[in-house]
Amino acid sequence: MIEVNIYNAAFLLFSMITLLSAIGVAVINSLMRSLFLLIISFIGVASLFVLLSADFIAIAQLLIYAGSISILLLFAVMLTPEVSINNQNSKYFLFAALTGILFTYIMFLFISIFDINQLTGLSLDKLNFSNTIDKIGTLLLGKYIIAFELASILLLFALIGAISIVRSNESDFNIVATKIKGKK
Amino acid sequence: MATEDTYELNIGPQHPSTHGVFRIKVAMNGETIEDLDMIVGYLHRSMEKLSEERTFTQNIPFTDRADYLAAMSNNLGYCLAIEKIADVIPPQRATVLRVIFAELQRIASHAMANGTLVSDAGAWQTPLMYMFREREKILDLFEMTCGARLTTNYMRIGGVAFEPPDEFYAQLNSLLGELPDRVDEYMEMLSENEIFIARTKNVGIITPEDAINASLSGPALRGSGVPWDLRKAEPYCGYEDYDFEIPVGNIGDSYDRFMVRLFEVKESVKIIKQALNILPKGMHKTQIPLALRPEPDQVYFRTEGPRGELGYFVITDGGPAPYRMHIRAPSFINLSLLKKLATGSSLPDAVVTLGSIDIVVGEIDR
Amino acid sequence: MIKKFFSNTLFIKLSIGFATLIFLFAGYFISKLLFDLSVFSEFIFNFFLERFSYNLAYLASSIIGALGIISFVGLVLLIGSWVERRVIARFQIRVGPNRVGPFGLLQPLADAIKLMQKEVLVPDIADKLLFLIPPVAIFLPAILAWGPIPWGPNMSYLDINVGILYVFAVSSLTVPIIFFAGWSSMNHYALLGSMRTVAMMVSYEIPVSLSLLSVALVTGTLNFNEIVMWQSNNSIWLGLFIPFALFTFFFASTAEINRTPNDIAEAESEIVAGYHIEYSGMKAGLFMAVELGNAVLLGALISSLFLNGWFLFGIENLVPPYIIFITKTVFIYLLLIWLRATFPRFRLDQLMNFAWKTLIPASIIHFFVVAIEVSIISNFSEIPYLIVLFTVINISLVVLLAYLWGKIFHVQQYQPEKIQPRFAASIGGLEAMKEVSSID
Amino acid sequence: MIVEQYVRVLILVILAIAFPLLPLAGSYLFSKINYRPANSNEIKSSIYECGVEAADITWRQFNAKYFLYALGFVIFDVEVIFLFPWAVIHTEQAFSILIKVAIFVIVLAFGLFYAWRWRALEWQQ
Repeated sequence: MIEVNIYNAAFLLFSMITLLSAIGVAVINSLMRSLFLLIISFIGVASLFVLLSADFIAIAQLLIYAGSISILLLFAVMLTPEVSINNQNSKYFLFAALTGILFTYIMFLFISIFDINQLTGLSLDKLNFSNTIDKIGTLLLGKYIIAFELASILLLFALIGAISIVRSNESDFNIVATKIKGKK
Repeated sequence: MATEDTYELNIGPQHPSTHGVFRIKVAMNGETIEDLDMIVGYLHRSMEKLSEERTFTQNIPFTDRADYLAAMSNNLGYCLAIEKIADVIPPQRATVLRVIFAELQRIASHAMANGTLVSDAGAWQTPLMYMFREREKILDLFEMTCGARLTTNYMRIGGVAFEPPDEFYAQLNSLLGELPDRVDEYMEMLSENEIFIARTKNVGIITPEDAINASLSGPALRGSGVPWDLRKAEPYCGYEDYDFEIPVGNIGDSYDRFMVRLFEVKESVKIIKQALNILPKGMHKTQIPLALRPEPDQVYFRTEGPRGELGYFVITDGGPAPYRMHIRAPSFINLSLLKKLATGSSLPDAVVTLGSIDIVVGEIDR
Repeated sequence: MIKKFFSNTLFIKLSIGFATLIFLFAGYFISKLLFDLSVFSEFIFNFFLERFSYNLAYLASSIIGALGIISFVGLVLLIGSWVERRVIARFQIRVGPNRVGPFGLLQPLADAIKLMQKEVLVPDIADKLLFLIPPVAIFLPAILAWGPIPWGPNMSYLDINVGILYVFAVSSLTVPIIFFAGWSSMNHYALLGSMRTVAMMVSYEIPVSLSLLSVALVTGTLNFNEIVMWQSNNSIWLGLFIPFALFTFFFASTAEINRTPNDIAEAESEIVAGYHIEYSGMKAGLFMAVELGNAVLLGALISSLFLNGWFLFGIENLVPPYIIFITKTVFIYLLLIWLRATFPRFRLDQLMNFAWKTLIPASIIHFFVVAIEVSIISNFSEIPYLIVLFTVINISLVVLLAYLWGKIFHVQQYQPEKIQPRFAASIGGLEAMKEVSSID
Repeated sequence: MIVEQYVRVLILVILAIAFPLLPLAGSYLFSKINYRPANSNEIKSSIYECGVEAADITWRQFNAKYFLYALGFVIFDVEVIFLFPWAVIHTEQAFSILIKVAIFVIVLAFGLFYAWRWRALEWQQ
């Protein structure tokens, strides 16, 4: 049974914000609006991290997802000529919905193993994390140094890949003209 | 005009950097201007046609309003044209006074042009305000002489309208004393300012051949390195007696045009100082008949206005009004090169180029 | 006689002097009384703790603190716009607003009322929902970033260990908000403005983060309080120890907050007003207000990160520390106004090139240098004055590099001895030109 | 207690949203007391394009160039997030840790160099 306390209430609030805006991202026609909701959903995830006392991860979530990935998506949306304002539902909608439901079911299976009170950070908070960033730093440069170095190579490949794609397809990206009337 | 890749954008008529109601329709690709169309006529007042209905004297106020930033120079050009066609010879004192006022007007106009150019480059109006400080003093001098600051209506056919008051000379001398220092101040503030150089250097380059082919004149032509100034080439008002030099630019970019204007201010100060020394006593105006009726003839008289060759083409049919009057407006002709300059450049560069050409819409549309 | 005495200017001067003295005394006593503003929240906290639970007491004291921050920001917005207009007017040989209230002090209030009166126009083709959110949402980063800033010994609202990153993350939310403001207007100029903003802010966030990384490297913490205490303990200002980080942070932040010389997002001579061109009335006012608030926020950040916060050579024991902190903040703000009154603006491509080709590589090299220095300092801590030595080295290096950079690039690109116009020897168009010049 | 501090952030969020809503509410009240005109018409509610009718529909497409810049930004942002934990613990560590970080950064600096080399950093308007 869910304990009635302020942590659980906050957890419910933030998870509702996250989930509702995430659903909005999927169903809303205007790509820009769904992008806006996506940012809100990222912020909701960040606040869920905060509830887990993982403030560094929360900040990283905010910075990388809400601050940078969303910019990347903004430009990606701006590259699509016509759909940005009136995005028709895809014919794969049913398939996507089924996948989503399946994934949700799997998630529930996992979650049911845990006690929900443990997920809300109450138990973690009792451990009294005072400083997460030191531990992360020590681990990242000690035990997980390989992952740390591999991350840089991954990022390098992403950059090089993007450069080569843009360079080879530079003309293809530019040709799509935009001739849609406004809503007027 | 707009193709597949581009979109159409109106810059003007109500835009902060078109210097008046002037419209540029551009086809942009991102921030690059691919093509542009200049649309003028928003300030058209049918000046040339109206002047066929007024007497020669009554037409002088029209010329104030053509180039409203350089009313004195326009007055001068018109009066000289009419004097040539009607064989009126102004007294020597009037000629020297005309030189003084025309050069003052040149300083005021250049201050305005350079100030707005820096504003176009993005300065938060401070250089403009500094340059307005000098312009204000000059306009004060105009006001105490003829009562008006902007539309002076000061020159007359056969002289000038009023004798400057006594305190005029004292104020003028103090202004002349401080102007070279001010110009040096601007040079310190702007022409060695890294950001200003980055914004204007190599922007809007006019080659000398282009400048001549497009019939440019004034600082826009001299900025390209072509030494051509009507005050030297076809002297009028006794300019051949004055000792001054013609600054020319190096490569014809916006920076050169800016610098040419600054240097011209210094040269104008030199001219005014010499004019004050040789200012003779005597009448400031000759008597001319109330209704001047020149013989049927035609004349084209050109003077060096602040923006370039300011020409008045007048045809008379023996009546009291011109049969046809045409103003060769330097802004209009200088503007014609904008399309070539701005095409392919970015929007900020086009704005700086337009600012450096220094147009006045009143003169373009007339 | 009495009437004459009262109309005497000496009397007026005397009374002004007397009033000033009284004001100073009163100010001294009030400052003694209000030396530490955290007594308020402590009082509220204890008051609630006695009567109710801890949680409620904590909540109440937090709300008091938050209200303090909000009211400070509100005050800054009101006074700041007056200060900015007056100071810029002084730079421009004008008077500035002086009609409403004494010295025009009530001008911002009058402006606010005027803006409220104005009709709110929403373009027909705008995306109305996204159009309405940005003016409100843009306040979130501007106000949230004030949270962890330390005002005094006990006066910091948020005492979190990721302080710097928190400010950085929160302020990065500005970018999408500005983009939505521009995009939803469905205006070419607005879209150009928001494109420029996003491209520029995105590029300049990297130098900002790299300079903050240097700060974290030196101090070994991300907590604002500890950073200020580190500077005080080592009796060195970070701005002196790592001047390049200070410069990078300052310059890149001017790009982040759209201040001259990097205010290309709303370059009025090019794209009229940029991303907020379609906003009218109070909504436009909110955008302007947030810009001003960001400028003051930058001052607060610089003064706590690089200028030792509320410490000032022991004066913090005499004057309330928050007064010292605010003074430093205002100093930086005045510096920003000075910049705004002086410089033209860069072009977008110049700014982008500067960010990616100069600032980012230089910042990467810089933080390596700082890391080596910090390693040396921490490994040879028995050597005294090592930190002073490195301060001198860093400052001289930055000065040397700036000199060399200016010397090399300036001469190569602009050639100052050749840029001045020549004087023509003869008049006669192209032919004469070919005679007198090297161009042909 | 970490969460406790972020309750304060939440309070600040609420106040930060309320703060700009106050003048907007004032603006709304002015419309309610019939003090100001509220008769919008087609010309008023058209977009501003220097006083003439908009020449073209709003451009809704960016150059792919922008995407590259955004990607570079994301990559360096992630890099910085990785580096901050290191920066915090750096003073307590020996020189050896510097080499580990140096490898990380040099790999990414190579990315920057590569982008420079292939003129991906040339900003074309």
